[in-house]
Amino acid sequence: MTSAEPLIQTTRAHRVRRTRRSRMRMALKNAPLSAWFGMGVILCYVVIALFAPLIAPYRETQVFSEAFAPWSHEFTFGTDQLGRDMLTRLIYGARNTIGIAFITTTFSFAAGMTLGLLAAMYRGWLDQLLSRAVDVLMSIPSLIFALMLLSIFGSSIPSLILIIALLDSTRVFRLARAVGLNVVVMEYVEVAQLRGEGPVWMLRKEILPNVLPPLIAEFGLRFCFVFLTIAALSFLGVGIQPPSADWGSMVRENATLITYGDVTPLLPAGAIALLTVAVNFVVDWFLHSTSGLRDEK
Amino acid sequence: MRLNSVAKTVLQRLGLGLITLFIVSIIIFSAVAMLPGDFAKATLGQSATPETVAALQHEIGLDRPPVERYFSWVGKMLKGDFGSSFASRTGYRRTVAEIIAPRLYNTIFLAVMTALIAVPLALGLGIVAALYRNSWFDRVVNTVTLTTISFPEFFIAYMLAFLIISRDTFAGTEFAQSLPAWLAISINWTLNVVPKFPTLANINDETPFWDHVWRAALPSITLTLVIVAHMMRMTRAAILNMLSSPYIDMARLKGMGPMVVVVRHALPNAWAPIVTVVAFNLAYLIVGVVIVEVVFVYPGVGQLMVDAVRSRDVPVVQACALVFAAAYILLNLIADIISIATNPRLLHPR
Amino acid sequence: MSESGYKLRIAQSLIGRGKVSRRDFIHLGLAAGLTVAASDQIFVTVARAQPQQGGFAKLGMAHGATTDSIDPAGYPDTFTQTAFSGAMSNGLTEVNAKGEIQPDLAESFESSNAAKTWVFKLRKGVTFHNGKTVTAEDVVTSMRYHMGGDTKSAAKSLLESVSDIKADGPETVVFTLNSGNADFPYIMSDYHFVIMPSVDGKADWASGSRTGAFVLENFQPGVSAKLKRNPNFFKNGRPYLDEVEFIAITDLAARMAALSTGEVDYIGRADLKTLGMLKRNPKIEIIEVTGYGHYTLPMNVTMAPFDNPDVRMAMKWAINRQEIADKIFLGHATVANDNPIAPAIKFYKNPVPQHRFDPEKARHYLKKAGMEKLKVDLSVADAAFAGAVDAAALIRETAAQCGIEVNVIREAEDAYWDNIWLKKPWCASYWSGRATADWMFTQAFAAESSWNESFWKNPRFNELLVQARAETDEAKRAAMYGEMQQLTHDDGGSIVLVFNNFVSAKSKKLGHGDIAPNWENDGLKMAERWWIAQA
Amino acid sequence: MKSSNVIARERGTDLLTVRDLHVEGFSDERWHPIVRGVNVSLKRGEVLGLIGESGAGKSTIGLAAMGYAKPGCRITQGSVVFDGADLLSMSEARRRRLRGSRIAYVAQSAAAWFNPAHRLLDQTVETAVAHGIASRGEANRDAVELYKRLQLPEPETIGFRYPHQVSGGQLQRAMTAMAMVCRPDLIVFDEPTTALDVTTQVEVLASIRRIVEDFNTAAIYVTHDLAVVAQMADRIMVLRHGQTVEEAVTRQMLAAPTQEYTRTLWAVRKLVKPEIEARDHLLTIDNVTAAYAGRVKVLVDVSIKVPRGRTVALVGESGSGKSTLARVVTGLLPAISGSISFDGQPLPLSLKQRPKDLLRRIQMIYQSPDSALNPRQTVEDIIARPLEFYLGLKGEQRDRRIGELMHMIEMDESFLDRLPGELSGGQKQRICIARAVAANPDLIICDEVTSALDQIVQEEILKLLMRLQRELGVSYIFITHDISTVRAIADKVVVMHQGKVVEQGSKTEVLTTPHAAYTELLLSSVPEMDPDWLTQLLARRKNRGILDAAG
Repeated sequence: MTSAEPLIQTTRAHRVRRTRRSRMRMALKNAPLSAWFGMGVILCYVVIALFAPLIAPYRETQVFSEAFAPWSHEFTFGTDQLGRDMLTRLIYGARNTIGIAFITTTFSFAAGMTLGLLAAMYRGWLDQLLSRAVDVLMSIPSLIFALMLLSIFGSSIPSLILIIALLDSTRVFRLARAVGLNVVVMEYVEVAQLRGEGPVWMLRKEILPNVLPPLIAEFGLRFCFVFLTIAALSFLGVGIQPPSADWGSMVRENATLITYGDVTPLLPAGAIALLTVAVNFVVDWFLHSTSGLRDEK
Repeated sequence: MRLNSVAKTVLQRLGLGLITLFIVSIIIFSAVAMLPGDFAKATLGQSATPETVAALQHEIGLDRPPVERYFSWVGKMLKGDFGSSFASRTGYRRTVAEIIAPRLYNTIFLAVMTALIAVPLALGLGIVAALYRNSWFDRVVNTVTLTTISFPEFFIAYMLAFLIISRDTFAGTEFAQSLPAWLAISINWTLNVVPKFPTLANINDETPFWDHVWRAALPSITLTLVIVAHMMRMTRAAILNMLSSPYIDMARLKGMGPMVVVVRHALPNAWAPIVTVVAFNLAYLIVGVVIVEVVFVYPGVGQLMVDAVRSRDVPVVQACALVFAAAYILLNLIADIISIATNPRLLHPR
Repeated sequence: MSESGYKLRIAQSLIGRGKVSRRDFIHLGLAAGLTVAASDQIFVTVARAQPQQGGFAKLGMAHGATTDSIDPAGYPDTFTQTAFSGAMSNGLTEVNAKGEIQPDLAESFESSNAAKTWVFKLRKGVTFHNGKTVTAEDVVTSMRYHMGGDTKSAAKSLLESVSDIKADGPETVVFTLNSGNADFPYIMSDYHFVIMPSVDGKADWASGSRTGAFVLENFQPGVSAKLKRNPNFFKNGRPYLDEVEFIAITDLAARMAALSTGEVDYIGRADLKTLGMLKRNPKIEIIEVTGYGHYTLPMNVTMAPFDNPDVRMAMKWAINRQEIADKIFLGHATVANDNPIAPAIKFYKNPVPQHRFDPEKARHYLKKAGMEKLKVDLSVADAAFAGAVDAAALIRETAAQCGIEVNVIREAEDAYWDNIWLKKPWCASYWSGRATADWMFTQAFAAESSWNESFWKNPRFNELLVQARAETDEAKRAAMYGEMQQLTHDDGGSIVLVFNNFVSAKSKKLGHGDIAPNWENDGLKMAERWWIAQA
Repeated sequence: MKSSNVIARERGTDLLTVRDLHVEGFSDERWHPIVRGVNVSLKRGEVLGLIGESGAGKSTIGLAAMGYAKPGCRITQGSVVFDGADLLSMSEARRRRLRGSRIAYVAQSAAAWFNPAHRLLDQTVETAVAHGIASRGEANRDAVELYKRLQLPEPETIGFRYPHQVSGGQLQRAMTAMAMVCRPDLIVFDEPTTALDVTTQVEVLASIRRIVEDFNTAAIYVTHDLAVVAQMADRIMVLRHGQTVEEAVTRQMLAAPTQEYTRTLWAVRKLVKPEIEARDHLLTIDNVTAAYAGRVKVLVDVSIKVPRGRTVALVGESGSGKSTLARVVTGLLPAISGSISFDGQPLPLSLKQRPKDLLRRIQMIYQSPDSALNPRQTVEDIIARPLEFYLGLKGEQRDRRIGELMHMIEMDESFLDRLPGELSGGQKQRICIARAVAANPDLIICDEVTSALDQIVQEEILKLLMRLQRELGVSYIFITHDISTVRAIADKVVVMHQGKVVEQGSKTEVLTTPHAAYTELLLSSVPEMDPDWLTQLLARRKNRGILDAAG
């Protein structure tokens, strides 16, 4: 008792109100250079996506007389095959691509995470059923399956989003279940169980916050891979409705130019690559700082 | 006793695998049935007339109800008969087995060839990156591999093709002429160091072995670039994870050098996650290479399946899907068995 | 002309037959007062221009699928057409480089009874690859293969007007038609109508034994087909090549790269986007031929708003054809004028006025139809033709300036012809073209045709169509076809955007004569007609 | 080499001299000092005991003596001179040659420090073979010899087993053999017996002491347990916050510590609670048998009565079934047979069948507060939840009650917005107690609640629990393996062994006049502060032949 008292006094003297915000600020202060770079890039992308109409020099579908115009003062990155300003398309592409990728990833995580955590929590037949269903889905070649589903339901943006989300959610399920299994054996979950908490509380308050770090990291990666899936699908002939610009399709449309050393297709491809690298930098740092993975010491 | 429990697991997994295959076949069959059009309409295309479509449908049995067709297919499957392609005609039978067999060989050939390059490369890079983590080597390898996976595969393939074309054409480009002479010459020299790999990998069953290897070089390099990043990052993470284990400190305290620590002490315990990710990537090499096959005109199963889906050639689609699913299941099973075999806790229970 | 000059000319003519070596020729040139370089130059130029015997060519085709077969009921695309119809087989007639019809397996043909009866005389002593002699019986069974209720042939409709075929002796075949058709020999040149041996009264296609310049050696569906020279080919001196391999390269970039790196000697359907860059390669040559093929946007005239001719006219003025030709086809197309008959075809007459992008006229016709604004759906997919989606995007922009809002719907490529074409009110379509005006009109514009894609039923047009078919007076026929072309232009439901050019590319080491415009790949006959220049 | 050592020892020079050692550790993106200017000197054949609470830097000093800093740590200053050469300034390759061959290490938890992928023998001889000291065959024979000396069972074949196939005590001895295989001059023992049960600990201590004496090896013995260090060390150094508090010869240190801090460490052992008789029983466990799904029974026919407002101590070694009994009482593992009654009413065996109010009345506190507190919830969230969930408290009422609870566990309200990761071990355990108390329970099951804590903190927690019992009249089932804890808090003692109750009765009864042989073994194995305790115990046991029976 006596020895506890001075301890309290010292902590009171140093007391700082530790809110979520102040914790975040602390973490940010200590972020390494790569993470800052990553966050800067992501921020730029988000700003560009949100304010595309204000930033872009022309309208998204505006056609000029000269197709494949060279880089010039008027058209910073030249024009595309129809004479649309490349820079404008890239800027609007950010909006469409990031929007679609974000919605898709959100859907796949909402579904995969909920089911994965439920499976981890309840085990038994529910786990068996879901795990086997995921096995089945994963054993079907996903690209070809997506192609078939898109042919059945038509390649509109909503069905594109839902189908990619469905196929992606299988991996999320596996990850969520695996991480969830590590968390459900923790004693604080047992405490909640002993207290008599219901499933919603268990999932939302006890398990979810503790499985988030690796899942958020995965979110970053999956988010980037959606672009690649869209590019691959447009390679096979199904993709986003024109005249909307999206990077995946833009890479595909101009890809043949690269065999002659024309840099045009590098622009959208580079935009994707830069974002992927940026997201990964942030993810690495995030994982490191929440030590969900003991990647670096 | 121990072997029995491992064998039991394997048998159980095989059983589950068969059920999975069965469900996959139902899903694929239904999906093809739901696709607009059928084989007859797809082959006749723009020139289809109702009568010719009906005649073709009748010949290949498409006029029967789908459920009946599915069960007759299952019945034949159980007898080991994959059936014939819809492209067969009277007097000209093309069995699914004879269509798939050479392509499956090609697919496996490419997968094995790529794996032989990619797996040692990924493990080596992963180990070295883990050993010298946060060094410039680690950072460069990480960023480069990340960049390669963030480009679409076909894009990487085209860039490789560009390199090959540039061997001959670089000197003549305006770009080359705008460079200082020494630079242009050295770039040209560098380009010519690259072997002139064929950009067409159109092998057939008469292609000799080494020619096959030669022709499959570019597809293999493309796929290597695509999968190395994933495997390398996983190897690095798994080893780093192990490096924080007490027994690694122990090995160091026993005076072991860094290479011995990683190879003898960390790696044997990291096999399970590494093997899992390798199996995942091998499965990808068999199942997911459609695009590379198309770009390099490599006759593999992926392209066959896409073709078959386009022409609604149900027996071929079914067989391809089953081959893929079986490959996926088997590879995962093998990965699990290796995980058990490399883990004394599972192999030698108390 | 000096004696040495005369010898030189003789020698030049011998180069082509491979009878004069380069060295000998240079000696002759020196004797005639030429320098070594100059005579070598002549040798090379001449050698290229003259057919040479021997050699092996690899031909990259833009198509090819694993479902391909040598069955002539199919032949869905250029791979099967060029390899199995063009190289391996012959029909009764063929179209030459000038677009004229000429006998092929037939020696001659003539019509009687107002073009209702056609008599084809076969060449004598032609054998199939298996050694069997070609008889009239083989021709009859080969044709019947595409006829009747249970045929699966895609060419069935072409023979719908044939009421009877019979053999008249071993070398004569008589076709009887329901109605007169002066262009019937053109129909016989269709790539489906290859002559196969008759076995037990049935056409035997599966053996692959045909009459063509090449014999099938190895065929891997969707990959490649290898053929070797038919030593018993009936055309003297042909083919020039010893061996050809057709390689399916469906990916554009892969095709271009394969030609650039010398993996193949020829590619069909070159990538227009990178054509300029390909041209820079000194070893490569571009081949461009204006064909009969054309891209259309059929409007269903039985549905609103296209049932109003003024709306149709407004649409025709609201499209910038030149821009489409320039941007979608990068100039490798000829602007059309809502007339499906290509300039190269006999009886072609350009209707007036030329439809071009004119917002004033479009608004005028729209107003005439009683509308201020118009909103229409346009269903497209690149399955209709490569670039259809992009073309629709351009149309959307130009039509907007005329008060017409075009809502572009990208449809699934799979089953496009089944679900969209002939189903949606306005969509995109492609015709590979027909060799005669009658053929084209009969299939795509005749009231009763099941492929009348705009459901256009103009009484005057249909009346003229029947009359012109049986009319043997050239001048009268020309007048009738002229009027019909004007009718489709003014009243028809099909917007014909452009005629496509066949753009292919080849290595300079391949030699060839004039290129036929009727189909791609030199009228599908490139294997038979082309050679490897020695130089 | 051996002969030169002998000469050196006769001259009485120092084998190891550590001067002004500073070590820093990296955490929260910053370097923090762990060791601040410590000096150590060690003669050949001498054993130095390092003692202190967790965070005192004793393990770090042990490793630094080998010239080693764990990943994430760095030695910033000082010198470590071993046999005349400074380990810190020599090349990595030279340092590596010394490690394993002349300086060896024995770790706390052998299960984690042995590589699970290799057989024991391979790991034992690895150093000898790698450093070229012996051939593989010689090393193998020597290892078997060492196994024998360390009294491992089946010494010929035990080397072919994998670490997971061997018990903790055996592993700890195998690790000693591994350290000995090169006959090093110095071994660093880092809490080698802390993770073991008391009965096993005695045997391992005896083995270690014997072999160190036999080979005349110098040793640094790191531990937090005074009684243990008293048996092993010639000299003791007390550490706190990375600095030396005092250093003296063992007997002198035990008899007359000069520093206040040392005295508080010594005093901990003296807390004893007077025993109070029970009036009536809150919980009655009758003939309960339990098993985990499909496996062998872990509890057989257990009957225990828990008096109201009193503390029952459940004593036994790991695997004795005491934690399983806790799970049975909470309903997490429903008993297969038998019955439990609570406050006169039959208690449903399964958790799912118990109403909320019944759940409220039985609470549990775990051994490791790290895993018992959700790392993503603030202290306020954690304590408030039972208030909201069971009692439906809201707003001001809830806040007031939280304040009371915080006061009760002697913590300031400023801790309310902290996350568990920002608290010390003792503070976390207090939060766990507050969470349990918040439900106003009648019974709290305490599962080894103090064993993860330092001794001073342990005492505070025990005092807190006793005060709460006085104030709230709550009953405790106190699961522990530590006899001194039993002395400190129990009214009644239940001794368990292999799933059965061996003996139960009042504390005095069980502790002073044990009836069962097992209880006696257990009690006699608890180390005492007397430096001669181990020697005397071994002599006594040898006479009675107990050691052989238990080994």
